[in-house]
Amino acid sequence: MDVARNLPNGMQPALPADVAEELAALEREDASGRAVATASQWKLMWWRFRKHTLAKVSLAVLGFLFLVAIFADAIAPYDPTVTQSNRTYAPPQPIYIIENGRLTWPFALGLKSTIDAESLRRMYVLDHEQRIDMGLFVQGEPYRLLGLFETNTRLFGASNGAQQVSVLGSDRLGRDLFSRMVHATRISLSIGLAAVFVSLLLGVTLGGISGYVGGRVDMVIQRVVEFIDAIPSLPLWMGLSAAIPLTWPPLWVYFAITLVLSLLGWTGMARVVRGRFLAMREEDFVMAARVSGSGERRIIFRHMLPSFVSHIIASLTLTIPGRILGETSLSFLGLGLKEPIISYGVLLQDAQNIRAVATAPWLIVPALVVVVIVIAYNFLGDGLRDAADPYA
Amino acid sequence: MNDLLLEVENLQTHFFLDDGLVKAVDGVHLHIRRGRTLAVVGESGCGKSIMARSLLQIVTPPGKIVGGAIRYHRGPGDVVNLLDYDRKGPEMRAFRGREAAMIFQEPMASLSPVYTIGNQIVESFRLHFKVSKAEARTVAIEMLRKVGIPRPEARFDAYPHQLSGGMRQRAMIAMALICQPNLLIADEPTTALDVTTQAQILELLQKLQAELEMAVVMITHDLGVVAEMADDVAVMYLGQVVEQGSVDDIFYNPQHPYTRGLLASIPRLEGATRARLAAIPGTVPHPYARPGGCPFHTRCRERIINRLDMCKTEAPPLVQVGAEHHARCWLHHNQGVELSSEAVQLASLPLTTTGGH
Amino acid sequence: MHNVVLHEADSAPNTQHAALLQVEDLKMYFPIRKGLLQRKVGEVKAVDGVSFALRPGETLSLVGESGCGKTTTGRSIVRAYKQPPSAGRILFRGDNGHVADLARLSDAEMKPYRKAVQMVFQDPFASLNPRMTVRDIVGEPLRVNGMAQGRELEARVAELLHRVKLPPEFMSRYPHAFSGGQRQRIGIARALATNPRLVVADEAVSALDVSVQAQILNLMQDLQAELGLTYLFVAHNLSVVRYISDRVAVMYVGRVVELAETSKLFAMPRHPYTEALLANVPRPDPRARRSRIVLQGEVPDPANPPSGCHFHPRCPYAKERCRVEIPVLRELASGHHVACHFAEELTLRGVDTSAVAGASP
Amino acid sequence: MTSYILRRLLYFIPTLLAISLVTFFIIQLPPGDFLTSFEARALASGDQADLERVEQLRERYGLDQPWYVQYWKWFTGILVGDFGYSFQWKQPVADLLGQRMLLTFLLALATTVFVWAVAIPMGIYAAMRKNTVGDYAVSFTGFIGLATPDFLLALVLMWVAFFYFDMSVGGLFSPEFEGAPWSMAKVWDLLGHLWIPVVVIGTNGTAGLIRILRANLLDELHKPYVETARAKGLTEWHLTAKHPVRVALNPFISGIGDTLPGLISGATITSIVLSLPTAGPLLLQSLLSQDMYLAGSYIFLLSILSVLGVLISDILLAWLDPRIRYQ
Repeated sequence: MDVARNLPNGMQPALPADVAEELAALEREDASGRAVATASQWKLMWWRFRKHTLAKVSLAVLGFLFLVAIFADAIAPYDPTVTQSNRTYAPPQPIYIIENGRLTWPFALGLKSTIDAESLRRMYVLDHEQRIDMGLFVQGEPYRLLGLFETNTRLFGASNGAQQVSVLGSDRLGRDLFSRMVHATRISLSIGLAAVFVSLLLGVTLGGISGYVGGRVDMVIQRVVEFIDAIPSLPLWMGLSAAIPLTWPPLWVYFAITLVLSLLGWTGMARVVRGRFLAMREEDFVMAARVSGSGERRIIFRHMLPSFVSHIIASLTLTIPGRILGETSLSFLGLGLKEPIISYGVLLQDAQNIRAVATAPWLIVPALVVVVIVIAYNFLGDGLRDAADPYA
Repeated sequence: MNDLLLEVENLQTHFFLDDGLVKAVDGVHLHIRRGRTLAVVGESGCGKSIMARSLLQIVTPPGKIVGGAIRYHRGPGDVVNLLDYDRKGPEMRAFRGREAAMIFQEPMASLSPVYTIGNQIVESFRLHFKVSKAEARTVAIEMLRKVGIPRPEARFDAYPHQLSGGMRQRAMIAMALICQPNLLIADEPTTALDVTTQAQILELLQKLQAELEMAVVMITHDLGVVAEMADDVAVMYLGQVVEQGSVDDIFYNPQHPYTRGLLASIPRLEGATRARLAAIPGTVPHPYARPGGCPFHTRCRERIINRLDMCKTEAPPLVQVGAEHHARCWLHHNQGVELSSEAVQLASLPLTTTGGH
Repeated sequence: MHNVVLHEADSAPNTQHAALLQVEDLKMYFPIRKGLLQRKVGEVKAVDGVSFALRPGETLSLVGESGCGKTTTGRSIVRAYKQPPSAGRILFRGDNGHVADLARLSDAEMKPYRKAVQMVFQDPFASLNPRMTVRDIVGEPLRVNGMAQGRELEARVAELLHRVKLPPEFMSRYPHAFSGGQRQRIGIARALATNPRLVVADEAVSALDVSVQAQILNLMQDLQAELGLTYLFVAHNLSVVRYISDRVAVMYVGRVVELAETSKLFAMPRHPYTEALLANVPRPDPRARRSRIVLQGEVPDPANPPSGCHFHPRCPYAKERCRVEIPVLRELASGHHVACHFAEELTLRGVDTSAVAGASP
Repeated sequence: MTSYILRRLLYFIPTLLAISLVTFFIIQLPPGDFLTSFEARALASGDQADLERVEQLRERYGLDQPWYVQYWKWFTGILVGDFGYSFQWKQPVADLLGQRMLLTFLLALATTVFVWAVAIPMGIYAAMRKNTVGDYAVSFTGFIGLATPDFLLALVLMWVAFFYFDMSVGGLFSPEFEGAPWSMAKVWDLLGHLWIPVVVIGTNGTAGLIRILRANLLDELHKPYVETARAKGLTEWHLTAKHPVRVALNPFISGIGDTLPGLISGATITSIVLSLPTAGPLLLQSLLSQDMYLAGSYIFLLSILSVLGVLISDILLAWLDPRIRYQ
């Protein structure tokens, strides 16, 4: 039948040259020639992340909110600090795009207000006679775009600058709630990021030292971490915030609150970094780098850090919502940011008692945005965490 | 022959993964006989472990048994197809542990870390037999003694992490054999152990098999272990059995080029030092990129030497090459080079065995 | 720098060469720390007084079961640990004939020797940084040692890949694109990048499938012949060792118990442990089934080894003396070293090394 | 085991000291001297009794001495049950806090029971039915719970109760029981009020624990020992409940340490919104009015409670997991 079959075990005939060549070619085929072969870590992570629909949507939502925060001045139709006594607790004026069953240019209705004789409160009804056309890029009060360019073009608003439309109603001082929310986005999103950034600095430094140096230093840092973790955060936050002098300028308060929020928050990061360092120290490829003659610095920055940067980003993303909620809660209680700073927590101070919520339920709307932000960060973090280790 | 215990016919277990379909087991035929040891041998990724799990239907999603039959010969004339049973149903659960038990590669990971050895042994026994705790304990301690664990009364209450690797594997064996099953499936039972411990465990398995007269399916990649333990051998490559026969057939008269290559490439203790081994070219293909035709054709020297082009395009049938010896290779097909597609269809039919021992 | 005179490798019969590497009484202890203050409560004596010499161009294999210290010995020699060996000398003869004690060099002093002493790792998946391309992985030793960069580095990497029989166009791929065998070739290419003289192969073929294992073993033999490499081959599998080693050292719980030429050690072991090891390897030969010498017990914990001869609790020939007195490694016949009190009196069984059964020419 | 518990108890002492130091530092942070303003007010109102009390207090707590003397007097006082004096309420802190701390602790306990009772079955269900509608529903509810600030939930629940059931839901007691002595009727009344704060405070923790349990269980479900149990013939529920759940609960139990501070934090803010007679609103007031001993004692006691939580969880964990016990 065939040649090879009758040979004793292991005896292989010498191969003709062309056969040997074909075998070599076969070997080349082995390594998958797909795009995956040359895909870097980040590309693999992105491919994985893409499969996570909720995370992608969350990324888009957060991206949109950050745009709102950056261009807050242009997006807010009115100055968020202007009070109007004739619009206190004015209800939202919805924007209509359908009139008599047909699509039409967006418009809103004006408000008619009366004073209730008994309670002396202002009551509002929508005035169906007064139709206010809406417009894009309308002229409003002047402001500085990104703090640089003087302009008075606002993204949208009533076409006629003399009329006012508050799409989400007004607060107890008659300020436009929507404009205030747009500006609050700026503070609340940035304070989350800033606080996490400080935590990151502290966590990476201390966790890195702990994991890399090890021994007694590690032990001391670990005890500190355990201790901080054992203290309930909110009462401590409250205590520290209460210590911020009332006389400080708003910017200082902002930074002080950021610091308060991050002082307790770095322990999680330190744990992650330490754990990664400890695990990484034992990795064969790290040992291989050492044997190759790589110095400590190269080992840390070229081999170890790139291996867990993605994990750090993922766990950072998951801690941001906690900081945002922290700020909101503190400010809500009156211990955090205060007027004239506008954050979601400050806005929600107005909704502190059930009476206010009962008369002006729209004051709760900022809380819903907080919920959306927190959920979006959580989904995003989940997606990032799943994608963080593309080699698992 | 009435010594047939388990008959596996055209078994197919597929994994439905995000990145594609992996046909981990793709049409396997096997006969497992009472009191004998069948070794299933193959390199990583050949599907031998999945095949073993399929026998007990403990493959979990995304894996799924998609076709074939596993006939269990409970007694003369009493034959059931296990695949007719629901994977989670009571009949299948009554089969597992009682009729067929399984031991795994990594004894530390395969034992629950938070329960004592005794608790885990008794668990299986009390599930299948109505006995009191005290009785179960007595039986379990007897079993621990039988697998060679010193001071079994004390070890009954030990946790897995308090035992050495070899002792853990003995405890695993005690756990599997407590119900005196007819079939023991051992998935690489000694791979994680040292050579001297491996020898102890292999000897123990042989002794217990003779004593309990059970059939053993031994999953391994080590041809040395196969030669020591097996009566019959099935060689797997990429989800298929490419050759099967008696242990002598496989070692002294291998008929499939893969088996021959494997035998030539294993290092042996005897012989001159500083010699050269005959390697099989290339590597086992990635399961997603399974070659068409004969799955081995990309690495087969004999195909290239014999210029058999059909190997690339058409899957070879299982051909009988001896009394109880079959190989899945075109080289042995009587039509040789030219073959009609009808023959290919014939090949996918279940093989018929001739005679017996 | 500690300069030492390196004497002739005494174990080598008819040797004309001075030893490339001489390991003398090497010890590597790892502390066991516990409690709040991380106090040292004990030591794992992973390597406990190991001595051997390596001649240029030969392969010496370190063989033993888990916990015997073979891997630690290999890694200590290439100074892969952050801590230096606890005791002993690692004398290495540099290109210029200078001899340095690697055990006592600081990281900076070690740097020039990194080029000459390289290592191949066991796990082809863990030992390649998944975030670097093959170019960066193989080129790293060249870059950090300032041997090449830019286009020159690329050319050298291509040449190295060619040497380990991988197409140079694989250079821009990441490790995840390769199979185990191919990754191990990449690992070998990295080890060869700096033109080393000594390569420590730590279980370099253990994690591979048999069909691929043979490829890598053959490749390593070819490279040794082409480049005149010296191998320290660490393995647990005795049957693999036969194909590549000139000499074999058998280790048990941190100590060398027997050291001899491969054929002699296989044919006529003089230590009961070696005999048991040989007898316990399952033979791929069903007709050769025979009664094994099944040892009782298991390899002891190196943190808490038995007294005297570490092997005595499991040794079928053990006597009272073995329990109390540590046997020294002594030369029994030319080049055949054994650490057993009764080596002369015992007749031990080996394997047949004359036949060519199973091996291709 | 005993030595393990003793060792853990020993660790407790330095932690106690550290917490007291941190607390003291925090209450000392705000600028100005409480006593001075108190004195000024007393002078302005011409209240001679208050002025005398100022002198007494100054003497008793060493307020005109360096900070370490003040600290020592304060700390040693606490050890014998003297928590200092509230300037605002003109009462010893211990009298003020007594019943409020009891209610705070009760609330935390009730909430823990609620959290466990809800989270464990839901987490197991979600893991075992991974990627089914049920799993998604549980996970999504969990996410909402996690993302909703306590006060928002409290407001919404109050609003719903107010509008649809015409119920006043603030406080823990109906007005008629407010000052009444304890009786069965009062306990019953308390239970009727307790559920809203329990749900409000517990939602967040429940959501978190469901996620943790689900993730842990999914990790465990693929471990070989689960396969072993399956190969023995156990039913899926039986083998899940006996084996992986037991292991997956470990991090859960160690979570008590993290849960308790969380619950207490949540309780603080919820209590303020729902105006519960617990310690939370008192803390806020004392912080806003810089009533240092009251605020300090409160933070100190809550921290101790949390550290005790960690201690209990560690001991439980060692009891449950033999690997830790024998370390």
